[in-house]
Amino acid sequence: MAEITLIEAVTQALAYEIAHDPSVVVLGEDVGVNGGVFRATAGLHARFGSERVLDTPLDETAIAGLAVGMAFQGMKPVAEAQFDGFIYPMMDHIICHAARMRSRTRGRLHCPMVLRAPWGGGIRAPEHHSEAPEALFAHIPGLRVVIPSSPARAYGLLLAAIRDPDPVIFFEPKRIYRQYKEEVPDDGEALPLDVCFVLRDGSDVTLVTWGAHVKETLEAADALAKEGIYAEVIDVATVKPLDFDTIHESVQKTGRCVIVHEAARTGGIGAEIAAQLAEKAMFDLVAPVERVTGYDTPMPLFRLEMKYLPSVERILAAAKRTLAYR
Amino acid sequence: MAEITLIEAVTQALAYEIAHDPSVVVLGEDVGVNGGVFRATAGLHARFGSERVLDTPLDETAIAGLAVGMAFQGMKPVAEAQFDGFIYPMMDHIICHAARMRSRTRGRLHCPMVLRAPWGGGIRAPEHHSEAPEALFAHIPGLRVVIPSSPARAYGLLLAAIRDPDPVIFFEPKRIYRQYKEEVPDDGEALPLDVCFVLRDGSDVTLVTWGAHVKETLEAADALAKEGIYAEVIDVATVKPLDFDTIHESVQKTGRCVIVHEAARTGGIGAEIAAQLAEKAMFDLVAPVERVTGYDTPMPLFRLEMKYLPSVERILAAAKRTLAYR
Amino acid sequence: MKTVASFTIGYRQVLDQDGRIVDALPEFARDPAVLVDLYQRMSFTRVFDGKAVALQRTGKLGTYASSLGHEAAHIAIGVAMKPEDVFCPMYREYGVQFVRGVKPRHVLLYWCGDERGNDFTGPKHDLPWCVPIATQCLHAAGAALAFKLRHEPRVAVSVVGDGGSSKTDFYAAINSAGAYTLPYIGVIVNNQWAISVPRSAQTGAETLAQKGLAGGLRCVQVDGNDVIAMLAVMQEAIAHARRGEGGTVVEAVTYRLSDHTTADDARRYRPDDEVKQAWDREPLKRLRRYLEALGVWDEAKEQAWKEQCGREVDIEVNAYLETKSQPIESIFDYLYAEAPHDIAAQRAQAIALEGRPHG
Amino acid sequence: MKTVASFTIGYRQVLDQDGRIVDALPEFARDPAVLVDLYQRMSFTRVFDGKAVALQRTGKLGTYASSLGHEAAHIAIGVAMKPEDVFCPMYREYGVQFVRGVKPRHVLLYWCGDERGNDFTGPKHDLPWCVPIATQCLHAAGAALAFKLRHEPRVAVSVVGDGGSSKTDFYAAINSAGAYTLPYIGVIVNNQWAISVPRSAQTGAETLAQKGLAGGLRCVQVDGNDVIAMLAVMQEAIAHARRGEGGTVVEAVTYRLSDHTTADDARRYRPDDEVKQAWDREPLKRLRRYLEALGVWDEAKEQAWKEQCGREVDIEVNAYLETKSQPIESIFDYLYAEAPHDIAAQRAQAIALEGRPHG
Ligand SMILES: Cc1ncc(C[n+]2csc(CCOP(=O)(O)OP(=O)(O)O)c2C)c(N)n1
Ligand SMILES: Cc1ncc(C[n+]2csc(CCOP(=O)(O)OP(=O)(O)O)c2C)c(N)n1
Ligand SMILES: [Mg+2]
Ligand SMILES: [Mg+2]
Repeated sequence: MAEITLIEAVTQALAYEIAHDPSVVVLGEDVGVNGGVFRATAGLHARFGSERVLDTPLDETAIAGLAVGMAFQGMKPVAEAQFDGFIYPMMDHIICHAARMRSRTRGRLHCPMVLRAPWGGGIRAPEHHSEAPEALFAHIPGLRVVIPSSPARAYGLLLAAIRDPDPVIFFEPKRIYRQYKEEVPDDGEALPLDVCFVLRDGSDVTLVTWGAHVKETLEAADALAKEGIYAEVIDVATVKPLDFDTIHESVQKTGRCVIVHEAARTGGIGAEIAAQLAEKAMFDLVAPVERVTGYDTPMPLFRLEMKYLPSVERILAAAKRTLAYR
Repeated sequence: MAEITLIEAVTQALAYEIAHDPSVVVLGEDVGVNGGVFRATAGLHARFGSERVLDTPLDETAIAGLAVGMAFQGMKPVAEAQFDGFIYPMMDHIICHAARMRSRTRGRLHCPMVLRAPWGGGIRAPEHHSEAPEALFAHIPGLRVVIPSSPARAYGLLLAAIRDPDPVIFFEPKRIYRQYKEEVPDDGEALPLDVCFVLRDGSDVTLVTWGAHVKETLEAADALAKEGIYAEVIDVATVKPLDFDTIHESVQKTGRCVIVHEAARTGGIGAEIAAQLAEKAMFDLVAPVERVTGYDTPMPLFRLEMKYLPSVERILAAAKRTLAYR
Repeated sequence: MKTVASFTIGYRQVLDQDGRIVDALPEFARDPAVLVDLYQRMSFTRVFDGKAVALQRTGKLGTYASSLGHEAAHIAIGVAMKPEDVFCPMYREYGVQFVRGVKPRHVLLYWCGDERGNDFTGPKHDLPWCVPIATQCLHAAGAALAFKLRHEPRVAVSVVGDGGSSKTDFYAAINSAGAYTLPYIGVIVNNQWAISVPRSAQTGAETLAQKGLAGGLRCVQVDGNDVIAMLAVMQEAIAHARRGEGGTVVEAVTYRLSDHTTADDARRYRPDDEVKQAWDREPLKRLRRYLEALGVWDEAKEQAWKEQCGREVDIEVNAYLETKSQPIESIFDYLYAEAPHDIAAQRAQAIALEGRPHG
Repeated sequence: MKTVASFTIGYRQVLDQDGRIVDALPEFARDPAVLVDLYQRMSFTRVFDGKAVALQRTGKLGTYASSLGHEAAHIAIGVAMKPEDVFCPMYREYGVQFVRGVKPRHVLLYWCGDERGNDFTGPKHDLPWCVPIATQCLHAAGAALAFKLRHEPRVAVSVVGDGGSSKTDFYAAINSAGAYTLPYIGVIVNNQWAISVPRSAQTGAETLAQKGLAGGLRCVQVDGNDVIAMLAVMQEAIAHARRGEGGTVVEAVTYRLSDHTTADDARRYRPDDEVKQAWDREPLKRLRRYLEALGVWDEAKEQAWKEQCGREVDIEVNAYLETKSQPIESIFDYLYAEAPHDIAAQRAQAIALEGRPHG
C-alpha cells in the first residue's frame, strides 16, 4: 500500500465514493479534464466520465444553487469552491437553503451535499486564495464544518461528509496538501464527524487547533517537552458540531488552554471554544485562556502572510504565559 | 420638539444627512415612492427626489456591488437590505471589497458606505424576515457593525455610520421600531461608534445585550431589583469594534456576566464577549459566564418564534445561576 | 458590419380580453370539457384566495401573498406538468400547487408561521415556498441537472416575478440551463409590480422573455391572462425540454390585482386607473365569456361551482384552524437526520422551560 | 405568433489576420502615426509580459497572469478611454493600464504579494486588480451610477473574461446598466478559455455579446485581435455612453496564447493545434504587416523599438526588485481611516514579535 499526501487522500476518498455510490457527483470549476487547480480531482474525469465529474460555468452562486437543487432531488453533489476566498457568493444558498431544507419541510426534503474548498494561507498565492472562513459557517445551524489535518483524517472525514445526509462544509488545508505522506488504506472506512482527535497526550497545558496549524502546534509541543512541559494537543477536526467534551476533559487535567487558529481573532472558532471554557470550565482553569490567531485584518498579500499566521514562537509564548499561573 | 420612534429616528437621521451632505444617496428595494416596507424612508423620495433616493432592481448582489462602486468614487451610499435574511448575497461584496479596499490599495481608495437592514425577530413575519446575522459581519476585519436600541441611539449612531469613512453594517431591531417614543433633537449630533452604553448601574451581576433584547434585559433587571439584586445593564450597540473595556469594568465590579442575544448561540457575538472574559477577566469572575441566546437552529416560523427568542424568564434564571456563586 | 446572430421574441395570445379567439386554437382547447376544467380550477383558486385574505384580515392568518389575477398563469403551469416533474414555486403559485395535489390547509399553515405547511400533500419532490427571491430558479436548474444525469424524462419548472427576473440567481439558472442543455423552464410571471417597483424600473430590456437569450434558451412571451395560450406555451416548452432539447424562458404577462401581500398598501404607489384597466384583462372573465358563448357554462353553473368551492375551502380552513402549534422541540427534531450532541442539551432546556418533561 | 422584439448581433473586423483591410477604415486609422502608436504600445506590453514571466520562472515573482495575445483588446480599451473615466480591470489588462499611466513596477509589486502594487501611478480613481471574478463589473456600474447622479460626463469600463461572463455579477451589472441607463461598458475579453474550461462549456449562447440583450444594452462582437476594429467599437460605445444613451456589452474575440497563469499548465487540457492556429490570428503580426505595407514600419524600427522597450522594462524591474517588503504594521495601518482600539493592541504585539520598538 502506497503512502499518500493529504490531497491524494482527498482524491482517493472522492474516487471511492463515486465508485460506490451512483448518486455522488463532483462539480466545480476546472474539476474535470484539468483535475482541479490543485489536482484534487486528478484522474476522476478520465475514470468516471462527464456525468460524474462536471466542470461548471464560472459562477459560484450557480455551483451552490445547482448543488442544492441536485441534493434535494436525491443526488449527493460534492461541489468545489476553487479557493476559500470565492465561497462568499455561495453563502446565501448554503445558509438559506442547504442548512434549512430539512427543518423547513419537517423532514420531507433534505440536502445531502458537500461543499469542498482549499482553505488557509501559507502558499504564496494571490489575493483571496488564503482565507479561513470557517467561523462564518460554524455559526449557521444545520451545517457541519470539517477541516482535516492529515491524509488519513482527510480520507475518513471526507467519506463521512459525503455519506452524511446533511450539508457539510469541508475545508482542506492547502498549505499541508503535500506536506507529508502516510499510509491510508482505501478501505472506505469513514471517521466520525463529531469528535476531536487528541494527537498528543500531556498534562500541563492543552493546545487546541485544526487544519494546517496542527503542524506548528505539534512543534510547539515538542519544544515545550524539551523543557519538561507536557502539552496535550487536540485537533478539533470537526469545528461544528464542536466536541467540547474532549477539550474540557483535557483542560480538567491541564488547567490551561491555548487555542490556535489562522482566521482573524474576533469571532473566530477560538471565541466559541473560549466561551464554552468560560461557561463550563471556569473552575478547572488555573490560567486565563489564550488565543493565538490571525490578526483582525484581512489576510495580507503573500509577502507578509507568514507574519500574519500564528508561528511556533507565538504559540510557545502563549503557552508559557499560561504556565506562569500555578 | 416631537417625540419619535426608533424608525422615525432612522428616517430623521437619513433626512438630516441627505440634506447636509450632497454625496449621500439612499438606495434599495422599495425605498423610493413607497418609503420602504417599514416606512424607514417615508417622505425622503418626495423631499429629495430620485437622484438621492433610488429604488433598485430586485437584486441584493447588485445593491451591494453598486454601493461599493459608488463609494469608491466618492459617494456615500446608504444601501438597504429589505430584511436581514436577504443580506447573504451581499456578503461577497462586503467581505471581499467594501471591507478591504482601503487596505488593499494602501489608502488610495476607500469605501464609505452604510448597509442598513431591519434586524431580528418577534414581529410574526414570514420566513427569512427575522434573523440576527451580526456575528457573520463582526468576524470580518475592516467593518463596523452597529445595532441601536433606542430612538436617540438610532439617530446618533446612524449619523455616525454615514459619516464614517469606512463601511458600516447598521442593523435596526425591527421588533422595537415602534416600541416607544422619545425626544430626539434633530441636531445632527452623532454618537461614538466604539462604545457600549451602560443603561443601568448595578453591583451584583452584569447583563450584556444589544438590539431589541435591551427591553427584556431591563425587565429582568427590574425583576431582580425587586429581590434586592442589582444588575448592571450594558447595551453593546457597536458590536464591532467591541468596547470590551466597559464590559470588563462592570464585571470587575459584579463578578458575574450574563450575555443575552437573539442569534444562535454557537459563534454568536456572545462567544467573543465570553472569550474575552476568559482571557482578561478570569480572576474577576466569581461565577461562570452565562449566555442566554437563540437556540442553534434556524429562527422558526413565527408560531414558535417567541419560544426561540430569549425571554425575561430565561435571563432571570441565568442571572440567578450566577448569583448562586459567591 | 457582419451579423453573427439574430433573434426574435414572439408573443402568444389565443383568447383576447373580450373572450374572442384571435389565433389558432391549440388541439387541447377544442375540447370544451378541458376548458371548463381549467376555468373551474382558476375559479377555485380565486375562491381560496379571497378566503385566505379574509382570514388574515380577521387575525386568523399571518401575512399572506394573494394570487388574485395570476390564476391563468398558475393553472396552466400546473396542468402542463406531470406529477414526476418538479415544481419550484416562489410564494403565490397556489394554483399550480392545487393542481399538483397540495391542499389549501398547507398553504394556510405556512402563512400562519408553521413549517408543517411545507410538508404538504402532493409530489413529495416539489420544493416548498421560497422567500429569498429567485433562489428557487437555481434549485430547479439543479433538479433538471439531476434528471439529465440520471437520464430521467422529467423537467423542472420554476416561477419568478418580474422583480425576481432581475435577480442574479435567475440569470445563473438561465446560464446553467443553457450551458448543460437542461430540461428547465423558467417562467416569469410578470405582474408589472415588485411590491412598489414597476416593471419599467427593473430593467432596460424590451421584454423579460429575452433574458433567456443570455443563455441561449428558447424565449416566449405570452398573455398570462389567457389560460389557453399559456397552457399551449407551457406544453411546448415542457415537450421541448423532455425531448432533451433544452430550456425555455416564458414571460407570462399578467397583473397583480391585489396588494403585494396583506402587509402592503398598493394605493401608496400604484395608480387606481391602472388597476381598473387591469381588471378588464383579468383571466377568469374572458374564459367565462368564451365558455358561455360555447354554451358550456352559465350563471347557474357559476353559482353552483362557487358554492362547491366555498364548501371545499371551508373544510380546509377548518382543518387548518384545528391544527395546534408544534411543540418547541420540533425546531430541533428536523434540523439534522441525527441530532448532534450540541443541540441535545438545548432541546432539553427548551422543553424544560415549558414545564414539560422532556424525551 | 406575433413578434414583439427582434435583435441582431453584429461582428466588427477591419484588419484581418493577414493584415488586409476588409471593412471601411475608421477615421482615426487613416493616420499611420496613430497606428504606429497602437502597435508600439501593444509591443511594449508584450515585451513587459515576457519579462514578467521570466521573473516568475526564476523565482523573482509570484504567480503571474500573462496578457500574451490580448494586446489589441487591451490597448484599444486604454486608448479609447479618457483619464477621468474609470477603469475596472480583472487581473491581466496591463495594456489598458500602461496607457492610463500605471507603471510596470506596480504590476510586478502586486504579483509579488505586495499591496503597494495597487497604489499605482495613473488615475487615482481606477480600481485595482480584482481577483473575485466579475465583481468589478458591478463596481464599474456603481461608478457609472455615481457619474450619472453627479451629472459628470464620465464612463466606467470593466473587463471580464469569457469565463467571467458566466458570473452572476456580470449579469447584475448588465441589469443595472440597463435599468438606470448607465454610462457603463462591459467588455468581455473572450480568449476562449477560463483556465481549463472552454468557451463552449460556459454557456449555450451563440455569442457572449448577446448577454447584453438581457438588460436591453447595445451589444457588439468584435475581432479582439484587430486593434483598429476594437478601438472603433470602444470609441463608439464610449461616445454612446457619454451622450447619456446607455451602456454596451462588447465581446472581443481573441485567444489566450499563454497558460492561464504561471501556476497553470495548459497542455493538460488544450490541444496544441488550436494554439498553433491561434498564433496565426494574433494581434501584433497583422498590424505590423499592414504598417510595413504602408511603409511606416520595418525590421530596423522593430528592433530599435524592442530594444527601447527592453530598456524601459528593465528600469521598472529594477525599481521593483529594490522595493523592500512592507513592515508588518502596514496590515493594520490602512484598514480603517482611524484604527479602532481593538486592533491597536494587536499592532503593537505584531511589531514586538519582530523585536522592533513599536510606534
Ligand atoms: C432576496 C429577496 N429580496 C427581497 C425580498 C422581499 N420581497 C418579497 S416579494 C418582493 C417583490 C417581488 O416582486 P416580483 O418578483 O415581481 O414578484 P411578485 O410578488 O410581484 O409576484 C420583495 C422585494 C425577498 N423576499 N427576497
Ligand atoms: C469568483 C472566482 N472564482 C474562481 C476564481 C479562480 N479563477 C481565477 S481566473 C479563473 C478563470 C477566468 O477565466 P476568464 O474569465 O475566461 O478570464 P481569463 O483568465 O481567461 O482572462 C478562475 C476560475 C476566481 N478568481 N474568482
Ligand atoms: Mg411582480
Ligand atoms: Mg478566458
